[in-house]
Amino acid sequence: MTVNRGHGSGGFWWWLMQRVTGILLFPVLLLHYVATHLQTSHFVEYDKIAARVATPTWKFLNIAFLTIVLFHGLYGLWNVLLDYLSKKPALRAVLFSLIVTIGLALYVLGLVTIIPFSA
Amino acid sequence: MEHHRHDVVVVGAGIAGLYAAMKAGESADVGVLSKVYPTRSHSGAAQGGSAAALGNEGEDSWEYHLYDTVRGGDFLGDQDAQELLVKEAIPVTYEMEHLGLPFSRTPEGKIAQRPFGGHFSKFGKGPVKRSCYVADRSGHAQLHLLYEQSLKQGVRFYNEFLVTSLIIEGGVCRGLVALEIRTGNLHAFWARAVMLATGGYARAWRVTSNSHANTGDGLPLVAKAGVPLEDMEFVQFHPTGLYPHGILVSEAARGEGGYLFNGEGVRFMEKYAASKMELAPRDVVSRAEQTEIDEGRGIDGGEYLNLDLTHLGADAILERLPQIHELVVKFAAVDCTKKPIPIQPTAHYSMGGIPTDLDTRVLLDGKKQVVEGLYASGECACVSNHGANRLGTNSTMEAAVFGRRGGIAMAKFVRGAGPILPGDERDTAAAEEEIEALRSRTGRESAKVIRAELQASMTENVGIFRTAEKLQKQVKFMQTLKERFKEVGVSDGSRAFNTELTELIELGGMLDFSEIISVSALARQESRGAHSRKDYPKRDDVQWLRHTLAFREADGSIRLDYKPVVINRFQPEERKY
Amino acid sequence: MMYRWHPGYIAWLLNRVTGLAVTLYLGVHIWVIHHLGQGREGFDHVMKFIQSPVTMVFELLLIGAVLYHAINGVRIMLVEFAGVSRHQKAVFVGVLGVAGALFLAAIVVAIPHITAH
Amino acid sequence: MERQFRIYRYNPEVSPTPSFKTYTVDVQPAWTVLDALNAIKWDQDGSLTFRRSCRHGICGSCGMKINGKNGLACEIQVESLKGVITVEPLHGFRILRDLVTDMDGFFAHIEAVKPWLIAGTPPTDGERLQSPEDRKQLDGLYECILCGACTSACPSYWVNDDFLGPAALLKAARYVMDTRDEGFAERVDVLDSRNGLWRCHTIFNCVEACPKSLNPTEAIVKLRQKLTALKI
Ligand SMILES: Cc1cc2nc3c(=O)[nH]c(=O)nc-3n(C[C@H](O)[C@H](O)[C@H](O)COP(=O)(O)OP(=O)(O)OC[C@H]3O[C@@H](n4cnc5c(N)ncnc54)[C@H](O)[C@@H]3O)c2cc1C
Ligand code: HEM
Ligand code: SF4
Ligand code: F3S
Ligand code: FES
Repeated sequence: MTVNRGHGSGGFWWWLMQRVTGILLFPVLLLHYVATHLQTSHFVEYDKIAARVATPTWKFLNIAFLTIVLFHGLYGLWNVLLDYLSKKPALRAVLFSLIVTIGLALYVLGLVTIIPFSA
Repeated sequence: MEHHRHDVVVVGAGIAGLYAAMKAGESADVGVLSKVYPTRSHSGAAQGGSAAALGNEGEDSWEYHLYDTVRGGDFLGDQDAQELLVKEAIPVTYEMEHLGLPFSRTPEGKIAQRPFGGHFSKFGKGPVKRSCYVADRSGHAQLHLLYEQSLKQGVRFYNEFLVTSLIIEGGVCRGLVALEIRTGNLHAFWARAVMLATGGYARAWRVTSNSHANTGDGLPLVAKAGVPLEDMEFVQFHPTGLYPHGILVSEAARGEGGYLFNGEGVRFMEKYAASKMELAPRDVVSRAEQTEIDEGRGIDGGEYLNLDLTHLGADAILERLPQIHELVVKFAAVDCTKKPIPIQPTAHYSMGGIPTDLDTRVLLDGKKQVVEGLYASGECACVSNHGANRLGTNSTMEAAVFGRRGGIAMAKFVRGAGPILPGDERDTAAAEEEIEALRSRTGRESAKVIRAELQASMTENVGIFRTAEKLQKQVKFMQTLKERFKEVGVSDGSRAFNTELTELIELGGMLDFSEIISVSALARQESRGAHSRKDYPKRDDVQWLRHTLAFREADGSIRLDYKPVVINRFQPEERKY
Repeated sequence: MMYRWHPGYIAWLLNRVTGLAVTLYLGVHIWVIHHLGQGREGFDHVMKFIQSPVTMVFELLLIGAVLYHAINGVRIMLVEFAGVSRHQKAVFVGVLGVAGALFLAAIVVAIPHITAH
Repeated sequence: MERQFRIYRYNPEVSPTPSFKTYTVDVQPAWTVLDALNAIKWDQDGSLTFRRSCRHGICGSCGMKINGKNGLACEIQVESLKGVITVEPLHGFRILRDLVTDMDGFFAHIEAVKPWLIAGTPPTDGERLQSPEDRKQLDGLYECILCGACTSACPSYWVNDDFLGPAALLKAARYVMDTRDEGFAERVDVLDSRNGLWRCHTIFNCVEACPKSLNPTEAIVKLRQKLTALKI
């Protein structure tokens, strides 16, 4: 009986990064919520957030947030899929590319929103 | 039929079989067949440990160990084999430690040792700690270790294969036929060396400490080939079977200081073995118990006595006897830190078996002539380490020492022997026919009823105390049972996992060797070790200081022969504890 | 397939569901916020569309999900690094307690936002 | 006392679909579920198939699902169960017949973690020393009887039987935590692989299921900590 060990794919660093990003998400998420939802009145409107988002500090924070949360969420998704894909290497490859593509697309979308933004 | 070839084929994956496989596997191609997954073998139930005179906890030497073994066996053991056992026990224990056995440890980090019944220092004079243990899961730990080591050696396992016959032609063992339980198909195995390590047979009794698998399958296989069975009348009854299941409460409970009480609240061992008390050898304690029970001094006049540990304190019990504690809670709903454990004697160990020489080669005439390529070790074999009564912790050690010796001997033998003689369907036709005939039986007798009657009658007539009258009755009754066995039908028509069929094969074997046990016991007109005749209460060294050899003749009858005991160190003396 | 309901299993199921739900939201969220780049008009148009009481309630649930997932994430790490695996059931009760309390607080904060619509 | 047993029956030679069959058994005091199964097999239905050997909870043969909980049939007192007693094979493994499952994959996974001591040359004149405290590290690990109850209960294993599973990982810990062992680096390859440690999501079903009260999750977590220490 041979054992499918899924050689060469490691997993340690990914697992660790999932923990690290999870911890980092704590302050970042808190800041994000407080700033967007508690500091503003009832409606989220362009005027209320645009001024803040345009500052360099917030640009940096938002990029960090984007990076961390995308990694954490999409790696989480991939980790869920891995549970089901041990015997389907082809599908695994396809889905991996798909997740990476979606991740990159969302990352770029986020970056082009954040970086050039001026109020 | 599928055919397989290996240099060495081992039947049985207990401590004996696996030690042999692991050792032979160092240089030979080895296959192991077992009717249960290796780690399900009965060796895993051994709790108390294995004896070796390491002297880690007080003075000890192999000479003391030898003396105890000789005397414990009531001088019927072959002293050359016994000497090998006690000497090699020491390096074998270290070898198991080196392989990774998780021994319990002394404060200095050495292998911990505990006292056990029948083991003493200074030639029977002082106490000793000799049993090397892994808490009270010693056999479990050894069994898993040896299985894992065999995997490491690349041994090939055939799990859930039931061996149904050996192929022996012209005094040479060429291979065997086995039923693959999972599919119901028969397989032929061809080898240069075959080892039987099929374990004990106490399942032939009603109250037993043995697993369901301990049906002594190896014995009828060799008896059929004309090999005698040695000293079969010597069956050990362990003093502390949990009432009413018979499940074993390890002797470690007494080794750690447990007391036995009768229904009158008396530590009755005072009467039977005043100096060693609860730590006298098993035959002595079991007889004492049975006498107490027979004379109406059981607890509430019943069939059991009390084993009391409470004075040891809860901490010590939980630390050193955790499994016993758990077992007693689960099977008797008793918390042994607070209340005594109800116990009774239970059929436990078979001293006799397949006669072998010191290299575990099976002896065709029981004396000198070997069956080429056939080996046996562990509880199914009889190099006569235990004589008339085995000391606790000597049997797992025997399985290890002689399994190991056998493994080494086989590896050496196959290097020198010619090629594996390939066989074909002609060689296996008889074996196949036999199984197919069993499979398609339609009789109306019930296997369960026959098994139950066998177990009840063996307990009644071939139990702790025996008489000519009872034994004669049993010999007769065996004929009836064997006749009725022919009328047992198989209701399950499926091939895969037909356990009705496998149980039937096992039952046939049990009837076979039970008859041999009864005949051997009837003939031996003396009391020695575990064989206790009410009509011959004394040991008789003039007549009976010799081994029984029981041959199954071609016509089905049993012929008895005898051979002398090897006595080269300790002359027989009175056995008192 | 199912084994038995018990804290560890429930914790994992909820963790997985909330994690995936929030990830799904994240994708949508990035796309929505991307409208910031289209200036006031585009952004407020989208926001109007999104900020109905129904979506607000939905967002509240989302906060609950994030809260559970985050606090349970701490539980997972306590199990993995602080050796609390023998007390995981108690820790799970703690997670529900803390997450529940924070969620209540979030609801209190959110109600005026929702009713304002 | 009469008790009813509702037992999972499956025999591909007879019918491709499994079914349940109910038997009434006159249960004697102190009987375990295994005693009742034996009684059914011997008195009512010789075709009922299950594994058993030691009959006192040490060999791991009789792992099955009894009233929805994994356990050893030979250890569970019938008296402790309520109502009709449902007996099923362990989930997650291929069922061969009735209560008998295919354990080959399970054992192959045990083998995959290199369950043997990997260490340098031992002393020639005696044992390696190991302090009682160091030896204690192995408590809760070496007792595993390989019954499969834990792996059978693991949701991660249900969807992926390539996952090593809690029993094999516990076995790995048995050697990794041994102070005499020097083979951790050799085992990293299999532990830190796609179907190794990372397929465990600390669900604790294994702990719930283990009839020997072992804690595979704790073992897994210890392996992760070891690996973390090694890598960082
Ligand atoms: C409850 C209990 C506690 C004990 N405690 C101790 C102790 O503390 N110390 C001590 O020294 N001794 C103890 N003993 C005795 C000791 O455990 C046994 O004598 C010893 O383990 C026997 O080992 P073995 O390898 O010969 O056989 P086993 O371990 O019984 O193995 C037999 C093997 O043969 C296989 N087999 C049998 N028939 C067939 C067949 N037809 N085809 C294929 N395979 C077959 C089985 O599958 C199994 O693998 C105890 C015994 C019992 C019952
Ligand atoms: C403080 C915040 C967070 C912490 C502490 C945290 C922690 C964790 C941890 C430890 C895991 C691993 C679970 C496991 O291995 O079983 C995990 C998984 C996951 N997380 Fe988070 N997380 C946080 C926020 C988020 C956010 C914001 C998202 C969504 C974008 C998210 C999405 C996921 C997903 C999809 C998984 C995989 C779920 C699974 O494997 O079952 N997490 N999280
Ligand atoms: S860890 Fe427990 S449940 Fe799992 S195989 Fe070992 S004894 Fe059985
Ligand atoms: S149930 Fe499975 S997921 Fe992990 S904690 Fe146990 S192995
Ligand atoms: S029969 Fe051995 S564990 Fe149940």
